[in-house]
Amino acid sequence: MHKSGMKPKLRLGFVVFGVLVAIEVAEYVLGTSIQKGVWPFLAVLAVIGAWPIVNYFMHIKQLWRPEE
Amino acid sequence: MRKHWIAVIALTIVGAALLALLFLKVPLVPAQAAKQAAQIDTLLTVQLALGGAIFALVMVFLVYSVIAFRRRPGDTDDGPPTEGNAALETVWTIIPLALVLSLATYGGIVLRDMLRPPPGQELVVKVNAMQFAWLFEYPQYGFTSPQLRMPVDQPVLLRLASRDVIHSFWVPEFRVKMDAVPGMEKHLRITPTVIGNYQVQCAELCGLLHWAMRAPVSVVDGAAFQQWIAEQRK
Amino acid sequence: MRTLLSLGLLKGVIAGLAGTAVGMALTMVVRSALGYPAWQPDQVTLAGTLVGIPAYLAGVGAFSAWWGWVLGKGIEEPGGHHFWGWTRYFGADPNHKVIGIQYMATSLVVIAVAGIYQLIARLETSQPGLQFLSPDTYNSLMSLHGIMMLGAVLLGVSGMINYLVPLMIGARDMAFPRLNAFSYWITVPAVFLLLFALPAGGFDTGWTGYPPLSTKAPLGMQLMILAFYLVGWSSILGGVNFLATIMKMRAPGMGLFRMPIFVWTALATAFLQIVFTQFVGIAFLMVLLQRVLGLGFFDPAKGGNVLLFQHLFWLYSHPAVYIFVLPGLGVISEIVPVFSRKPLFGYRLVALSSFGIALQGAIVWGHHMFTAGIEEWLRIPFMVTTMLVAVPTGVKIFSWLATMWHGKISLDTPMLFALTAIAVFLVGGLTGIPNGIVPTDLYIHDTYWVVAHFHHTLFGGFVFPAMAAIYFWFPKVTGRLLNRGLGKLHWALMTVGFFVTYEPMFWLGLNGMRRRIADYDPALGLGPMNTVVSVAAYVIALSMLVFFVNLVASAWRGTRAPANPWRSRTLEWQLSSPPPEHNFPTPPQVLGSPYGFGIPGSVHAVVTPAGGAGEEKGGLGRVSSG
Amino acid sequence: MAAAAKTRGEDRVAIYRLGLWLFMGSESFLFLALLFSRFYLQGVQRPAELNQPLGLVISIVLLLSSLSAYRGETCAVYGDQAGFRRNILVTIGLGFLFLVGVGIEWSEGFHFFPPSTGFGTVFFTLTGFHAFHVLTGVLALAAVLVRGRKVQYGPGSYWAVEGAVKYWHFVDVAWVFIYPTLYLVS
Repeated sequence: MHKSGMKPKLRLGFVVFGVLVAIEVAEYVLGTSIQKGVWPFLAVLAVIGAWPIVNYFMHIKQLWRPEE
Repeated sequence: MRKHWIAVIALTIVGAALLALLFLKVPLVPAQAAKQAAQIDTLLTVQLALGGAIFALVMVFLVYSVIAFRRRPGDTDDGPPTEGNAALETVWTIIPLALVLSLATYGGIVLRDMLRPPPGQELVVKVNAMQFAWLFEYPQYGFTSPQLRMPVDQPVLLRLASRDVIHSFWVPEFRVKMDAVPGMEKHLRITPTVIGNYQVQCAELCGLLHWAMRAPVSVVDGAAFQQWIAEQRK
Repeated sequence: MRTLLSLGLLKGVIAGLAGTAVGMALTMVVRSALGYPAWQPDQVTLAGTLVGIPAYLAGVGAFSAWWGWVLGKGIEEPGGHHFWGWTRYFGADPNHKVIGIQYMATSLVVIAVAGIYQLIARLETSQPGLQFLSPDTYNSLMSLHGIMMLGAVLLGVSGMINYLVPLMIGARDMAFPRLNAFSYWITVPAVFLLLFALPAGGFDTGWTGYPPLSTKAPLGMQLMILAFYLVGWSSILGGVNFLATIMKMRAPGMGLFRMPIFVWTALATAFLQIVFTQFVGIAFLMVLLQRVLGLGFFDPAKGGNVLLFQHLFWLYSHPAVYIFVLPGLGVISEIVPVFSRKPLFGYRLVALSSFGIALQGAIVWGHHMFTAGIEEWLRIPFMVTTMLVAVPTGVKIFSWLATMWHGKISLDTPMLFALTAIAVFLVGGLTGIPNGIVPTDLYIHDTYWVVAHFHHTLFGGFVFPAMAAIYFWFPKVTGRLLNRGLGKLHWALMTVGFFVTYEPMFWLGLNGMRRRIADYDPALGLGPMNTVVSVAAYVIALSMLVFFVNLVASAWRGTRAPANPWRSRTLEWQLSSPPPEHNFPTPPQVLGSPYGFGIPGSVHAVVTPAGGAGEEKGGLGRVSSG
Repeated sequence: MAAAAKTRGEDRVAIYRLGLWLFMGSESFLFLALLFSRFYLQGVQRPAELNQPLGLVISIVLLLSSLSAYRGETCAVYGDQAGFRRNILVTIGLGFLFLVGVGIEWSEGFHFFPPSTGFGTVFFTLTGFHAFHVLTGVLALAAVLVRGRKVQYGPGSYWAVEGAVKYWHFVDVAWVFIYPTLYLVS
């Protein structure tokens, strides 16, 4: 493995982080501004927020594609 | 090899019949004293008969195989290599499924009957359970009694509450039971049908003297009940 | 003396006691410094345990390899030390066969203690009236009997899976050998805590520990909760280990549908352990937090709800029944084909039925709460899902019958126990129907009917199969045969004792005998039948005594066992008895079904015989002398 | 051990990975049980006294720590020891920062919704369990950091880092669900 492969991976980390923060802030705005019936939206957002972590940070695909 | 099948089927029928006879003749349950008890006993009998038949089937197969297909001394060969039979396996998947689903349907119908509020006025009794005693409050008449007294053939709604831990209201002759849960009110419907004296016992372990948490229950005729009410309200 | 001091167990107990003392002292100092009275039993013992258990684990040596790993030292290969004394069984040894025996031995000890508790309590109920036990002693004995037996069953299940699964799939060891040792050794303090629970005041809640009663029970409750937590922890880690082992360590050619059924049931068991144990852990932890810190989970005055506990508790404890019985059903599936000399009938369906049971078990917990006041409409779906379990269990039972049909059946002791297990489990299943149908459950819930029902499922699903398993695999484990006559005596006594103990209980339950009562009204007329039950319970105890005598005597002086005394086909029997330290020197090649009896040319696996000159015998730690 | 594994064709790292995922899967049921309890006991009620800005800040701190953990792992994969060490140290620091944030919230919580009230019971238990997991994650990261002083991580030998970092991400995922459940539903 050559070190040149490292740079794009590090950059990917920033992108994922940016998406996560955006989702979290969206949740915050929703949760603090709407008083009623907001929980279904929050549930959907939480799942959408968990997915990038599981996929890009935790590499769940390695379980069935070990070569990655 | 048809003789094995004939023998087994005959023995199963005999065994199932004997078990059914046993369940019918031996006094399995205490006296019935409520409308709900009759329905439950019928349901239980159906389940026992069915269970008995299945038990007979399996045990006859098992014991018969052990006797008829025992290994003779010195025989070290293996048996016939039957690995399965798709049709047979499907049958013994489908038939139990059908049986239990019809039992569940039957049970659901009985349950619906038991839960349905009866026509006409119900006698309401608020049952207060506490470690280790029962108190029965009659809100329609405004008094509280340490014993439960009900007129015969009158639908009763018990409103169960607990002051401390979980208790459970059970009179074996009425069959049904329901927990008294702290912080909630639970309902139980009983229509006593036989005049007599019974006992309510706590059925949910509630601590040190759980076993002794009993209270008298009596079912009386309407006139005697009115008289008792009058006495209590004095 | 030096050998004794080198025992991990002894070092662990000393370190654990010291740690407990330190933890308790520290809490008392802090409490008095904050101006509270120094002694508050719940908080002080909790802190003592929290310090004591890590200290004990360090003393046993469960951490040393991991600590060395953190420091970057090379670690000894699991089981690499060739050391064969009996002391091996009293320390943190990573070999799965050692751990399997450790689990099983612990399980038998706990079963004996818990059995004695109930024998005492049973004497009390053999006649109406309070004879010689105070109600609180009765409640404690009865409650401890329940929880200790369930702990023992969990240990026994782990023991069987640990010993057998790596051998059956042709693996060298478990996937995580050191984690495996850790999982075993955290159960030992649980056993000690349970033993201390009685002197610490016991508890009067039954094994279910329903709040709010359990939030007010004596200190014994707290020790029971901690013990349960440790066993649960062990169970989760064990489940992770079993699943990883079965998924990743199978020998070449061992496809999923070439695994022995016992491995299938172990897989389903591991799945249940991993998914559901957390729920009961958190339920008991909530009770603990309410006891120690005054949180309000189950206090309606503080916004709590007592039914929360029952939901979480049964969400585990119903599937837990399948954790207890599935491996037992797997054992029956192993034994019946061998002693019928026929392939297991409908192998695929039997294999999948274990998963059917496991998945179905996840959605039925509400049937324990029909009378507890869950929403009334919820009872109907729970009734239907409960009924469905009849299908996969029926598949298993009918397959065993079809396997025996036209077989060549020999009634050796393992087969006798397996057949009794089928009968007992069948009665357990059939008498569960009235429990699952709501109206009849309203009648029999919390009576002796339920007691009889679940003792049928546990005896039929665990005890009788476990006995069958011990009689079956004892020659493999120790290299010696169990005494056949004593074995049959054990079987006869236990079978008769069992049926005479538990069949009358159904009648007792229907006639007004509630469970968990120290005394009952003589007017109910239940005295004579209760006497019968008590006497028969002692017959079961007697049979266990015969069994223990047989175990010890045969391990010491039994006839030497050949490698494959039952002419079985699964992998473990292709090795020497006892198996070598590392099981298979080279991985076996799996070519076909494990149950191909009578099929011309059918081969399960090709095993390269063990027996390099340096290979030593494993098993009970005796250096082979002949 | 490695040699024995090789002759048997075992992929040890694949086994470790599966084991860790199974463990995390099991732990997720613990959090699921706690989340269920929150709704069972309290519905979707929340007190007005929750410190909303603080909640958002500690959430972002935890996300940031996941980023640095990811960077640390990537560096270890490519054998960049210095980058690995720096990023893991940052992660540990952020982990502590998160714990400090929870501590502040706790001290306010003791005032407004103490643990003996309905919401307090749920709040302190959930955050407490999560904080405990953060603490164990910090310990795991510290362990691989200490081990890194003796052992060179690099291509093919980075499982230790991968495992600890995975666990750290798992703790983060748990918070992604806990945060809206405690702070935002209404």
